[in-house]
Amino acid sequence: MEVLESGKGELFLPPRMNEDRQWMREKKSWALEPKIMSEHEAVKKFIHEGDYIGTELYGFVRCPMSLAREIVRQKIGHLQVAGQGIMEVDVLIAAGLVDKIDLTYLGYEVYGLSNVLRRAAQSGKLKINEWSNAALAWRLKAAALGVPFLPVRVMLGTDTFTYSAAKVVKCPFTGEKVMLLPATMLDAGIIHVHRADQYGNCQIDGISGFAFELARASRRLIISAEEIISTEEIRKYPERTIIPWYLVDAVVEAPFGSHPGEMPYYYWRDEEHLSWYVTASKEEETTQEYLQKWIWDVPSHEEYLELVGKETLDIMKSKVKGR
Amino acid sequence: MEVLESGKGELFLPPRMNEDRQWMREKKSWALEPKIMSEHEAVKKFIHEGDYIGTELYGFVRCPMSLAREIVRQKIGHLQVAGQGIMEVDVLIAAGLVDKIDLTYLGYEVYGLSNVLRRAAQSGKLKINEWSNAALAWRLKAAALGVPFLPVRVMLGTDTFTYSAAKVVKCPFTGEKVMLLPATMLDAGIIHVHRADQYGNCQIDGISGFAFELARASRRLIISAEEIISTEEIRKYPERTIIPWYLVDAVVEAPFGSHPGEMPYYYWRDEEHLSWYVTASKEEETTQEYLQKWIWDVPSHEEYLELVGKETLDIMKSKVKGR
Amino acid sequence: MEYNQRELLICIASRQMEDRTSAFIGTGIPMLAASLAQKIHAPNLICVFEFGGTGARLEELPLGVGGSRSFYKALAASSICDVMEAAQRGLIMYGFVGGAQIDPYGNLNSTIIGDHDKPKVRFPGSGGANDIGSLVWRTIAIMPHDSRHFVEKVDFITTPGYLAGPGAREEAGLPPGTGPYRVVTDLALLGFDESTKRMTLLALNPGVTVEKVKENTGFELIIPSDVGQNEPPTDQELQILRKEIDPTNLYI
Amino acid sequence: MEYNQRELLICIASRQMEDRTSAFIGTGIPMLAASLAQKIHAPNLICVFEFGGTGARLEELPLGVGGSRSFYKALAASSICDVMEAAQRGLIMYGFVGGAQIDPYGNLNSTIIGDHDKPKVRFPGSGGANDIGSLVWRTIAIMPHDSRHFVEKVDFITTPGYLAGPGAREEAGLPPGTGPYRVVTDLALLGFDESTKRMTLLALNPGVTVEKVKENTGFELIIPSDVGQNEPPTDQELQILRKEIDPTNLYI
Repeated sequence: MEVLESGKGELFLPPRMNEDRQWMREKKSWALEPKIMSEHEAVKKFIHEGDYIGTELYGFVRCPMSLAREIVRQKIGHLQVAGQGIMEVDVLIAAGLVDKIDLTYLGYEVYGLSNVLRRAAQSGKLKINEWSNAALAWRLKAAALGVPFLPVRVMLGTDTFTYSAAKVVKCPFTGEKVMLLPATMLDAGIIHVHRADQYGNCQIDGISGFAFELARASRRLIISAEEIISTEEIRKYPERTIIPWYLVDAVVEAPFGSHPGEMPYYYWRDEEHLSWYVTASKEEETTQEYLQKWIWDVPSHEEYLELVGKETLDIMKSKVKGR
Repeated sequence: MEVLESGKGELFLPPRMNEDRQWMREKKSWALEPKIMSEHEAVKKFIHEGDYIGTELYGFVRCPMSLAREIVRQKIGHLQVAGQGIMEVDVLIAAGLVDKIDLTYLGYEVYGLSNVLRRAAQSGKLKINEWSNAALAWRLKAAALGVPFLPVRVMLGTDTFTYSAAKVVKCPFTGEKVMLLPATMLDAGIIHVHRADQYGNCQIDGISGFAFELARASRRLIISAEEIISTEEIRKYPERTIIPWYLVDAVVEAPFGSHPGEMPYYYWRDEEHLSWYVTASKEEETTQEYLQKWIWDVPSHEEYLELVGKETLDIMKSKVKGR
Repeated sequence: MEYNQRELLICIASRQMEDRTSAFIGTGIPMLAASLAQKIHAPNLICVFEFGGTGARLEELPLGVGGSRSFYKALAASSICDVMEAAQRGLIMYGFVGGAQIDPYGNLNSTIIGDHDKPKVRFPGSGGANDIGSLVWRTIAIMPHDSRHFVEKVDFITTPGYLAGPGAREEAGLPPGTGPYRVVTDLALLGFDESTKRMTLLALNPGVTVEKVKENTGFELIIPSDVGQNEPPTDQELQILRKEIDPTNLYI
Repeated sequence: MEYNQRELLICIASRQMEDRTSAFIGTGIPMLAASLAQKIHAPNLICVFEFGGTGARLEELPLGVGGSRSFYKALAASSICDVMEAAQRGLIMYGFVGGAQIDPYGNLNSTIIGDHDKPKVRFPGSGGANDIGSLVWRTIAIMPHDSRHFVEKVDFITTPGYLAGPGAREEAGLPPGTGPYRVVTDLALLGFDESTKRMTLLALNPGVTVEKVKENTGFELIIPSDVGQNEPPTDQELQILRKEIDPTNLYI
């Protein structure tokens, strides 16, 4: 099973299974201890300059926006990011905090391209490796499995592969070419969920995106949750625990944590706010004005929500569809 | 990434990704069409002589025992089996229907060893490859991913590996040895669930064992369910659909389908019946008497339940614990 | 009935899909096309969204591939890995792709123009496009038709078409039997020649000439002798599209 | 208080486990040992069952590793892959193993005696044992102590101990830092010598002599100068075991 071809991208974060195992042994506790803290404390403690981080799901949907804003607020720089993103990765780049990105897609969906990415990439300042959506999710899955790589059948034959850090080998069972994706065990992951208990047992309603994989592919894991629920409720439906407590380092209570994005079954997205951001992001100056007004001038998520206004939030709640 | 070592077991079912893809394209329909049928019809249609089959979970717990009995009833022979099993695989071997087995564990847990396996193995008639529990589940997972193998860190250095069909290679990213497990895309899988709709959308309560993987690693899939529920109920909780309809070929309504095993939250296991089986299985003759009485002399699952008796079943129901 | 170009694109795209199959759906035109197909000729065409929504009731148009509408009253709401793995197993028949450039073999660029490390123009990147182009049986590209988009050689192959031509996908390790199926544009419907794998004109949109298509294609297109004509949207198509699928004119 | 051999085994096994960690639990003695540890010195020791149950309330003893009691009011009820992958990532500290044979390096046989393809005796096979022996940080073997079970060379290495000795696990590709930790028997508590990785006598059960252990071990055991004594079960241990953990005498 010789390596036939290697992508020429630098592997920002090589698989390091044995070091990761050691980390899990030393740093993760199975004790049932309360982990609730403010987003300020959680980010300060668990996200460090130069970290390789990942966020889930994406800027418009069940996204840890309040945590992403807190990273911007604390200006934690030289980050490397696993980037399937919309607004959450966009604000990090806009604030000048990202050096390298394992990118699959950064854009605003129906609103078009990301001008923030465009400026950063075209200036040559942002180092970019290319991947597909599934490839990034599968790289996290490999880490979640505790193995150095996962064989897949995408990216083959394309420049997306050439500018990645994947490898093509011949399968020793079938003789066919397969793509090997290196595992990505993040330094830190941030995930927003519907409900968590004080220890970090998490429930998600609707699609789970890549929360399962990202939680298991993070050395440090910060959870923000719309609601904190009792552990008795968790124990009643143990099959609903998609992220168990022993993976979690911090739990932040963050109602409307996905704003201006939506939270399925809880609230609808704030189109008006999104269009402000999309418009602002067109120019560097107005982008910085947006960051100033909505992040740097607002010391916490609670005050951010005050700035958004209860009336707006109530409308978002009223617009959401049930089951 | 050269192959450093190969297990000397014959690969009973080599990965055949492209043929499997073709099968999925031609034989699987996304149409919402009713698939409810009797276990007789389902097994007749979808399990064939010589098939490589798999069952989930295992003989004492949420196991498709009614379907396993139906295979015995129809005497579908020369089977190859992915064997993590207790009573469900035991009865197939006892009935002389199994030629080859990818085995991880066959025993009766607290009741001790399987005398059925012992007789079959010691006679040299049953061809056995060795695997670990996780390895068999991961082989199904590889198939579920649609890839020819999965790298793992078990079985290394042992005779379990020597008598398997796995391969050891050097990881091209870390330089370390990893075990490659070949994917197992079954000819047919059988799974027992708590609830399914008429199209085959399935819900499971509690642990899901390896149902997710086995469902996705089966060319043909028969579901038996304690209850048939409406599709509206499925649509209300779409995150609970662990097996979606397009994977399913047949849905069999089978209350107490796991008997004499338990069904979490629904009914407790029938210890008395289990001890009859364990005792009977000690000798070849009494084993055959058991099969005669409880399978061949009983034309259907309904009549099997009648033979067990409503009183016994009610006791099993009353003994189960809630959430 | 009168119609606009977008409605025409949607109708033509929708006619390409068969019943009892599945389609990977992105937001916008593909979703409207799939909805229309469901209501006209393919009631059992199932929409799959890449973050896990499968078989949703698309009563309101999803605004994103992971939004709540993509799994509203769905039959399953799973995960990106689950649906991508279903595609990898060969279960997804159709997928929609697009980009800034397409070449004669249906290769698509949605990554960069110019040098990768300091590009002239940066686009969003692959997203799910490379996965769809690699794994589904038939991709349908929806493109504006001009020589800036239809080029001899793309700056960057984000999503595989037939790569360098016949046999190239298989040689690269991509699953056999997959590849570009149709290209739907504002001028025409295009397919791919069985033996050369090069783009072929299949049918002209109403009022469009072969000459106009050629002028707006930056490479040599195969023009068969029997070029067809795309029927304009029928009244039934337009009515369903306007009244049932996009009554608030979000996309049309 | 009086006690039987099984109670002694359970108590000694339970004392080996630390708090705030996790243990892969099989039915029988390991489960009782873990329950006892939870109630005495390790309240935050979490039981993980290989089919997905994690952190259950073990009010009634599970009869199997996938049964409903293994996830009764659990914190999570996932799947075999999920928990095995947690172990592969290094999250599970302890795991219990057993078998028909054990050798000086802690290698275990639970597969066959004789020739593999036509064995003299067939046992159940690996089950989760190989996974546990490969992936958890510390395995604890529970064995009957006699020269039929303690052999110079096992007929078949089902579950890896230290294989051929120092460095052999790492050379085979198994995760560094893992391996056999303790062997609990009806005669003694055994460990493994740091440098040779061979089995070492750590402590004698009440009333057992070094000579008796040697006689019942089919290979040369390292006997250090400071062999300890296992304390008999305390009254507290026995009371909790009998009244709270196994009040119906299912296992003890």
